Amino acid sequence: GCGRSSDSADSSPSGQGESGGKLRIAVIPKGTSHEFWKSVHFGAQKAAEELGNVEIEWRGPLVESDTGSQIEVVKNMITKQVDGIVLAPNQKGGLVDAVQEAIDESIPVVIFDSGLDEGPEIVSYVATDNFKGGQMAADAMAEAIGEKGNVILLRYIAGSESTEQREKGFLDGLKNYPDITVVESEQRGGDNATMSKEKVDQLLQIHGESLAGIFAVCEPNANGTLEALRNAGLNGKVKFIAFDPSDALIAALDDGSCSGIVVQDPVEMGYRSVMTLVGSINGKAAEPFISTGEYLITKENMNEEKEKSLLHPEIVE
Amino acid sequence: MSEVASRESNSSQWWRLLGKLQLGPLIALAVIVAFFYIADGYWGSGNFLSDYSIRMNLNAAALIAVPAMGMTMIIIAGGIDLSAGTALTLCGTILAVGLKTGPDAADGTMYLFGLLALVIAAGCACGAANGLLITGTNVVPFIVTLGTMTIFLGIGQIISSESTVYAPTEKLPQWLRYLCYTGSVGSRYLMNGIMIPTSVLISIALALLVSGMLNLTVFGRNTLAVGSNESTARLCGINVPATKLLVYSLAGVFTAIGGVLYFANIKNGNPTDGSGKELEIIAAVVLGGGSLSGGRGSVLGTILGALIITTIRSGCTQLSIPNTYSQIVIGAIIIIAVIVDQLRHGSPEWLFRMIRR
Amino acid sequence: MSEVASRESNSSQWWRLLGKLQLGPLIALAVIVAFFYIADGYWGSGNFLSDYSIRMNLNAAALIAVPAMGMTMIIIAGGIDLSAGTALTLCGTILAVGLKTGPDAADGTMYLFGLLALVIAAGCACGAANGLLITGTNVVPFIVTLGTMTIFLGIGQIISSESTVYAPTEKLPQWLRYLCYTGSVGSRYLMNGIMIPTSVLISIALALLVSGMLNLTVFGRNTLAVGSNESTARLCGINVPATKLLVYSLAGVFTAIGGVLYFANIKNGNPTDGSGKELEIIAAVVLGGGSLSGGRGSVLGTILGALIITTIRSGCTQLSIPNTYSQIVIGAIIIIAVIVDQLRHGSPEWLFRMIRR
Amino acid sequence: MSVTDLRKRFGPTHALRGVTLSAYSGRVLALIGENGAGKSTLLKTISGAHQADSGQMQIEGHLYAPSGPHAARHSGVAMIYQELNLAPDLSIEDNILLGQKGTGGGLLIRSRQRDIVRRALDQVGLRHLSPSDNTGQQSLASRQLIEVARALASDAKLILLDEPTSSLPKADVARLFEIVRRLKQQGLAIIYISHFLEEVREIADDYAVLRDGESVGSGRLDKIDDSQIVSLMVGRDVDDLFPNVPHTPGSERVRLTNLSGAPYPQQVSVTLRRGEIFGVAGLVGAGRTELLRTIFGLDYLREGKVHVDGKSIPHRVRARMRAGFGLLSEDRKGEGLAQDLSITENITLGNTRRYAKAGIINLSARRTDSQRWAWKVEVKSHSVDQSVSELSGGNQQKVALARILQQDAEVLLLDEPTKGIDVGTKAEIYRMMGELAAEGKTIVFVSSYLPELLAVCDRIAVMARGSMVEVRNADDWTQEEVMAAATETQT
Ligand SMILES: Nc1ncnc2c1ncn2[C@@H]1O[C@H](COP(=O)(O)OP(=O)(O)OP(=O)(O)O)[C@@H](O)[C@H]1O
Ligand SMILES: Nc1ncnc2c1ncn2[C@@H]1O[C@H](COP(=O)(O)OP(=O)(O)OP(=O)(O)O)[C@@H](O)[C@H]1O
Ligand SMILES: O[C@H]1[C@H](O)[C@H](O)OC[C@H]1O
Ligand SMILES: [Mg+2]
Ligand SMILES: [Mg+2]
Repeated sequence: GCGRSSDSADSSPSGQGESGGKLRIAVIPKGTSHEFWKSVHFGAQKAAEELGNVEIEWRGPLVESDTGSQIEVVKNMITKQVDGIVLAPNQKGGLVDAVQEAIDESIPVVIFDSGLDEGPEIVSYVATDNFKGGQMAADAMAEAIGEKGNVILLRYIAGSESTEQREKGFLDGLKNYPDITVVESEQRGGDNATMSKEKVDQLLQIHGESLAGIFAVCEPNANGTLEALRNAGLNGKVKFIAFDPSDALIAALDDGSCSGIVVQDPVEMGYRSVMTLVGSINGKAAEPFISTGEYLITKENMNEEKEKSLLHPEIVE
Repeated sequence: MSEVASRESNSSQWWRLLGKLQLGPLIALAVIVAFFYIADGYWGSGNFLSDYSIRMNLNAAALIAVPAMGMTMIIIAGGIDLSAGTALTLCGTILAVGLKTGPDAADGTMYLFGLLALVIAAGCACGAANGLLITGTNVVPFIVTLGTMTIFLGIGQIISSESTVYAPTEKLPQWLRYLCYTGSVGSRYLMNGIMIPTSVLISIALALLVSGMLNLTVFGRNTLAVGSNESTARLCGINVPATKLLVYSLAGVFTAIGGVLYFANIKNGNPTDGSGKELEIIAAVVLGGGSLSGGRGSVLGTILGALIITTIRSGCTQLSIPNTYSQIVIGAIIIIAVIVDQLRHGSPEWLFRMIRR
Repeated sequence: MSEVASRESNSSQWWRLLGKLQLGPLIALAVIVAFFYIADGYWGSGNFLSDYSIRMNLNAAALIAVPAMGMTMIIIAGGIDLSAGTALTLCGTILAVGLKTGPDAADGTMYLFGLLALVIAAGCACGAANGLLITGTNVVPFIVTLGTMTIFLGIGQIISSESTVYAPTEKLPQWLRYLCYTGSVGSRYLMNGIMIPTSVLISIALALLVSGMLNLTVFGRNTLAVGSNESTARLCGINVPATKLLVYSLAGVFTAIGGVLYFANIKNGNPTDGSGKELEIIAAVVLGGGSLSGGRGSVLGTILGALIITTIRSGCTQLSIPNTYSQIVIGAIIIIAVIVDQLRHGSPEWLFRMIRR
Repeated sequence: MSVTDLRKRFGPTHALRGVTLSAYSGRVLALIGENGAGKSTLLKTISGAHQADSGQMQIEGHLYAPSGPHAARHSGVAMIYQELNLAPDLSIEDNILLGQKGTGGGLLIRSRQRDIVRRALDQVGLRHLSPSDNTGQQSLASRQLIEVARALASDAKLILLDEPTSSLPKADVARLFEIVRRLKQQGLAIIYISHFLEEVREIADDYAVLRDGESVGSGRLDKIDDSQIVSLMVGRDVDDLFPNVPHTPGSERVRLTNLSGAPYPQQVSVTLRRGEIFGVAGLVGAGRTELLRTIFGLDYLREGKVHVDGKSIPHRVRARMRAGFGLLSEDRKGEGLAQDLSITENITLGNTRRYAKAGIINLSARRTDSQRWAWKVEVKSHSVDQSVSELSGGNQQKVALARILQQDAEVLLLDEPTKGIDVGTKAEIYRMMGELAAEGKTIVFVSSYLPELLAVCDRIAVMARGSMVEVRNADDWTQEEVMAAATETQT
């Protein structure tokens, strides 16, 4: 279809994309209120520009726990008869039917960032290995605290697949270090920094003196944890491992308040997803799983080329 | 009195008729649909009123409308229920857990019926708990249900072990699996070939039921009286606590049915999904002309209110209005729609005074 | 009729005094603290009432109490403000963006003052927008602020470009940096060595201000009258719209100050953080004896309400009660605290009748 | 103060269609008219609560067009409304000073204002109340007096009183008149609405009569007699103000034994017969309202029993209703009526079941029936679908009365049923009560207006401090004796 583009705004709307027109690809993130997704957006945009005849339709629910809205977005994209969908499902089971519905309407789907349950014949799955990321965090923690001591795992909200993988991976990774005790792994930081800070404030209250390390599994939790550590004057003393970067965390890495950040490559994720999808539309076969990698960044390597770009991934606008 | 009656001007009759037909919300909805249709024609994909789009929209509206019918009753009775959202997902979660741990669908028809009964009973119990606390302690509904809101959330999390409960496809009977189906395979609909989502059919049936109950039964009139002036109701011999208790319990049943739809829509139960839903449900009622001070509200209006919400949402998506701006658009339209609705009550007065001048 | 007065038993005088001192919420708080203290001594780390813990708790309460003071005024005036949460994070986000893009703290005192003025003005504008819509259109506050809630969220997201805005430390002046500091370095507090978090000092100052305003000024009395009986207020010549507008605008100022605290607490601004905060703020007011039907509420009570909420939360964590159960505990305690508070108004009647027998 | 050709419409209802009248300093103008004639609307327009559609008002020769109550107060106009207007959560003091400027630039310095408040309370005879007490807990009569105190404290030049005596006992009425006379001497102009002609004669100098929103006559009161006023109001002659339908009390129906509440009533024992109108007199706060509410099962019962035809009836509203009781509340705004619901709804609320088969209501049968009752009590409205809040005070009262009739109550407990009802309609209500009694129904008639009790009742009981001090046949009482009995135990 010709759909929406700057030079054909007045052309009458028509159906499915044919040769000559631009391909419209919907990219649907888990949520739109974190930096991570803006890098994904950038990657997708970059792919579109390279390909030339592709237009990205960026849309997602506001918060990452809102499965109902995400389903509505998918269905709206089916209505718009886009030429393909790139989706990071909020729940691995919840989006199965919506994806199936898209495929039934002959719209191909690529899944990224978080897994989808078996069933629908998706083109490919493009993601970080989050379990492995969790294990890397465990190793980094062990190194930071000298392989012994008490640590806390601060969980994200319930029900998010990717972060659950990290939590599992972290606990699994610590099994290799018999002298490390997990003194608390049942508390959740919620999806905002204020709540995380309050939680960690209280946890430090209980375990403060005897604590060696703490791991926060994603950006908002890490931001709150960092503030709580600073507030208690324990930054640097209690070793802190984070997942996903933010300006605050990068500064913390620099001043020693944070010992390591496990990062993903969101730009690559967006880029590869769109590339794979368009390739498959044009008849190219795709790998069932494409890993975009996971990296540990510490004070030592933070200024190296690759690491620097991962810490400051490009974002749209 | 006949002289007096004849003095009744036509304009007032006209306004009253508007009131009965819920023309306020209806006009608001029509304007919104027209707006998006035209805008979509120019800037969008032109599919805003396609069959598929309409089905999708109706289904989304049904997900709000069903629990909102219970809320309509509560609001008419002068109450409010902030726990509706988490009670809804609690019910959905119970269903999910039940299905997951149960036998395959083919072997378990009895089990399934038992499970559904349990879900409905759970919703009813949530409502009854609210009702009992409100009538028994005299604490305002806002606070009671603010409290039960987090309690239901907590119970849901315990049941789900704090995560998303997914029931595999083979455990779901066909009808449940396709309860919210809006795709284009005709045979998946309840009435083979007639492509109206089952969720929508259910809403229509329930709406007729509730509407009849509110307008034509003694219980319905008592509900209205309780919401309009509780002391008057007491004076007229209406058993106020019993009426309220019944209203909340019945509303709980609708919440439970809403929970079943919620589950069928996403095939998951996650208790946290419900936080925030209550405001959406209440908004549907109020957009449909319900008054939070009680004594006013209608099921038809509520359905229109739900449609207004989902239409704006899907319209914004289909027009590719960025997320941020659609938040603003949604907020603004909610306020405007209620303003439109108020116009027929002659409010705000200063405006009418100005016009009359 | 003087006999009638003398018939008034002493017990009623006694209750009235309790009412003035907000003893309802005070007792509730005392019971909760005592409970957790004892429980913590047995099963916890025994730090529940340590200096550090108290500071931390007071700071958390201040974060709720400051915006809740504005909400107290609104609720006393018979209104409600669902947009308080997102307006608060909007203000916090504006501050974060302003600091991030501004000069270093050392060079920019003027800039900083301008920025703070802008943040306060923004909060005030949010409140005024609510006030204008409510008085100008006659739409109920619940709906107006439900609408502006998402509008403010949208504006915040535009300003923050839909993500978390972090302001680097060197851009923050000392006082802002340590506004919510609760650690043990004495020199970081406002009054060197006196280790009361600045946020708490600010709350106390504001509380005195609002309390005075409500009790000792004509405006305060008018606010109470508007909430207690709007038509009476109008007929007595009180400018009801102006009063409401002022109430909402002032409340907006408190929301803005709350936003500054929110930012200072986590050094980040994210507009979505605010969704849900409004219920917490409202709960503080109601726990403190505010009545959602207007005419009743007190700043002291609200502060106690905020303390109740944060005490329960931190108590549950320190006792290592899992998240799910603490949700249930919090919900239950909210309801129970309000029931306790109602007892002194002689409600529920059936209970008192039973006792009297 | 003068008003010329004032017009006001509410949708289809023309409340005022050309009213012209004048009020003078140092004189009291009585505003008289049937229910719904537009009296309250007129005063509300003058007080700024309503805006006129057309017409002119002048004060002291200057054009006067208040934009709201605020502006009216500024021009020295104060009004006491027909329905109570107090903020229940505020103290008495704050209510009295509501709308006034503070002392000291927006600040309230209470000690400086205490004097004004004390003086105002003294004047209305509420010396014993503490200004810091809560207003919501005061009795209806006290609240009415607090409103008067508010008007007194406002330093107005023109005071508008809309039926201020309808819930005041005799002693307080006398005190109120005392105040009015004093204000008159101070040169204030007063407009006074009342349905009691003898009150009007006692206090007013001039009169103005409204009918259907038009001025139909005005002048000096000493130049016109009562029957002329009545015929001006009603548009025809009314020969008998207290019509008496012959009825004879028969067998015993209701027996109250030791009925006691908390704190009122106290140990009330009495029997009521079929076909009897049983009057209850007493001062304000004597516990008459509480007696009726206890009989009806609404108020707390400490001890005692209610028997109907020898059967003890449980203390629950529904049980009492089933046994034939019906209560008309004295507080029609707060309790008696659901203001936002329609006339139909309000009339049928107590007995919707009547129109229902298997729980389903026949709506048209209900509407027709309610129409019949509305006609019967002569509710003035343009349709029974109109909401009650749009009716004039008197017409609202009629709707409340219609409900008791619709319920087919056998024992009618009427608390101040003629409150706010005009002379013509009052006569209708007395006639109706007589007819009901003749049908064998029992009526308990609580009223603070002794002439109607003495004229209409078979027996009259006097209550004081919650007890029934004496019951006699109506013929054996005189006004003075009733007053004496009511105050006896008080001293
Ligand atoms: N707010 C309103 N909306 C619609 N109609 C109204 C309203 N207020 C008054 N009316 C109508 O205006 C007419 C005059 O009413 P008003 O209250 O002035 O009568 P009134 O003379 O004071 O009667 P009463 O003696 O019963 O108090 C009535 O027919 C009434 O129904
Ligand atoms: N809501 C209330 N709160 C406190 N006291 C009340 C309340 N209502 C009535 N009372 C008191 O109860 C007593 C009995 O009042 P009640 O209204 O029964 O008297 P009444 O004889 O009917 O007087 P009225 O002529 O005012 O109707 C009075 O002393 C009154 O002050
Ligand atoms: O899936 C996760 C995502 O990869 C990023 O870390 O943000 C939080 C989660 O939603
Ligand atoms: Mg009147
Ligand atoms: Mg009485």
